[in-house]
Amino acid sequence: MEDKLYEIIEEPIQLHKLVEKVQRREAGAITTFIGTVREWTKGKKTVYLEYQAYKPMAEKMLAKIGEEIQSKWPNTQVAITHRVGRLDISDVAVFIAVSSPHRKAAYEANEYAIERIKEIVPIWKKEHWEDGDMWIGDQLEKVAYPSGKPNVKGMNEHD
Amino acid sequence: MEDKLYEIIEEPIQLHKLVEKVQRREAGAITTFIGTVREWTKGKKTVYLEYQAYKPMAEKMLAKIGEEIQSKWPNTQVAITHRVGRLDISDVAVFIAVSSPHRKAAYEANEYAIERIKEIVPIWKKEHWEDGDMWIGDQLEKVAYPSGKPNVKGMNEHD
Amino acid sequence: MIKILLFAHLQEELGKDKLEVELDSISVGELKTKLKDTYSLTQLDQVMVAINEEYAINEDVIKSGDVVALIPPVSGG
Amino acid sequence: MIKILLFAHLQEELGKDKLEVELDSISVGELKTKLKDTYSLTQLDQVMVAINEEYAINEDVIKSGDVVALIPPVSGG
Repeated sequence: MEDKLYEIIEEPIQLHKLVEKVQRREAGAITTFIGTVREWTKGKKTVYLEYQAYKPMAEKMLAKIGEEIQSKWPNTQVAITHRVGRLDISDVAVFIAVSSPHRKAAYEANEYAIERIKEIVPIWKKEHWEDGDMWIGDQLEKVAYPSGKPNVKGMNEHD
Repeated sequence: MEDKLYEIIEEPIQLHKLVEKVQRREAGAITTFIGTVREWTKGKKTVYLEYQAYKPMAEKMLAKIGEEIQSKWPNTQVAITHRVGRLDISDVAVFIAVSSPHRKAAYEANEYAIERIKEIVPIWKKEHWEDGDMWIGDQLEKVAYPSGKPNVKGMNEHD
Repeated sequence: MIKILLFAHLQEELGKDKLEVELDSISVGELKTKLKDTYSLTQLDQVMVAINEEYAINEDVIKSGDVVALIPPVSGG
Repeated sequence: MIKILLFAHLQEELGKDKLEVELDSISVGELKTKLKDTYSLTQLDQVMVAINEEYAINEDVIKSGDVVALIPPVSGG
């Protein structure tokens, strides 16, 4: 395997290269999710974002998400790249590609991937506003993990 | 508007160009669907496909799907390109891109688009197998439209 | 004169991609019957009709100058 | 010796990206208490701990040579 399917990188993400990683003769459907830096969140204007990752563990967790997907949706292929460092408005932060013989699995598996990334992959986002900055964590949006650790066994519910 | 958001073309589809058509500062999520030519369908090996379109009406119907999406999922942007002519295995036949401030709408709207394309857009596929060929129509897979015409008012159920 | 566009298997069955019929006006349903009788087209029951690029129902009326398309069940995507 | 990696706001609070503590073995729960007392880190209750790049629970034991990471609630994607 020449390409890494699960990567944390600092350079801009090449969309068509990621699609090529999952393209296969048996695939009839490829879904992609492109997470871009949005200018406005909850009424506050973002100037830029900064992403930090615990890189080796983050790549390992992305690969784990890929394995979860392949066991839930057989015959899928997954590739995920997350960018770190400084990102400006409209820059691509995360790119997920899933190929499958049929489209339903490709949509479901793709959405599962982004939900799981937000749960278990050690990557952090710092919002930079015009009047300050802050590291964002789920503690600001959701309750703490009820079990005392992220659900690393595989998610059962989507929000 | 310099680019056409809804297009029937004969040349290979440029993925990143389509993504650029929907990229916006208020978008946090872009989903894409890439429909590729699959080698095996129901146990038969496809050698290549041929797509034919009633081009002006097909582009009009793609635009209609975009309007339906924008009314169902506000603040989305949609671009769809369908390729016609001879397509080989793994070639991209259809590419759908949807951007939205939040990801849930981007996934749902994207899936809606492909379902609707298969219902109302005048495009036909001819399968070429090693031992013959056939124009494919929904009559081979589904019942005829119960109302005597495709549901052009907007789909209510996904399959 | 009404121009009738043909696609997919209809185009191959008739060996051409359009027909022209000399008529002032005809309903969609009547046109389908006429085409079945004249050209012995098969599977016309599942074929939709578009008038000037919009889907039409059997009761809609086609007038001279309109462009009609016979739309077999679609299979794009 | 146990190496402890820090990220995000923890890294900024302490002004460094790692700590080294001279210990042979300690449970995850004990380590968190020790870090709270020694460095007065805030919000440590919501911080996960990974040992050698795998998530751990409070009862897991860290041994000398292990690489520990303090993982605040993640916000990637």
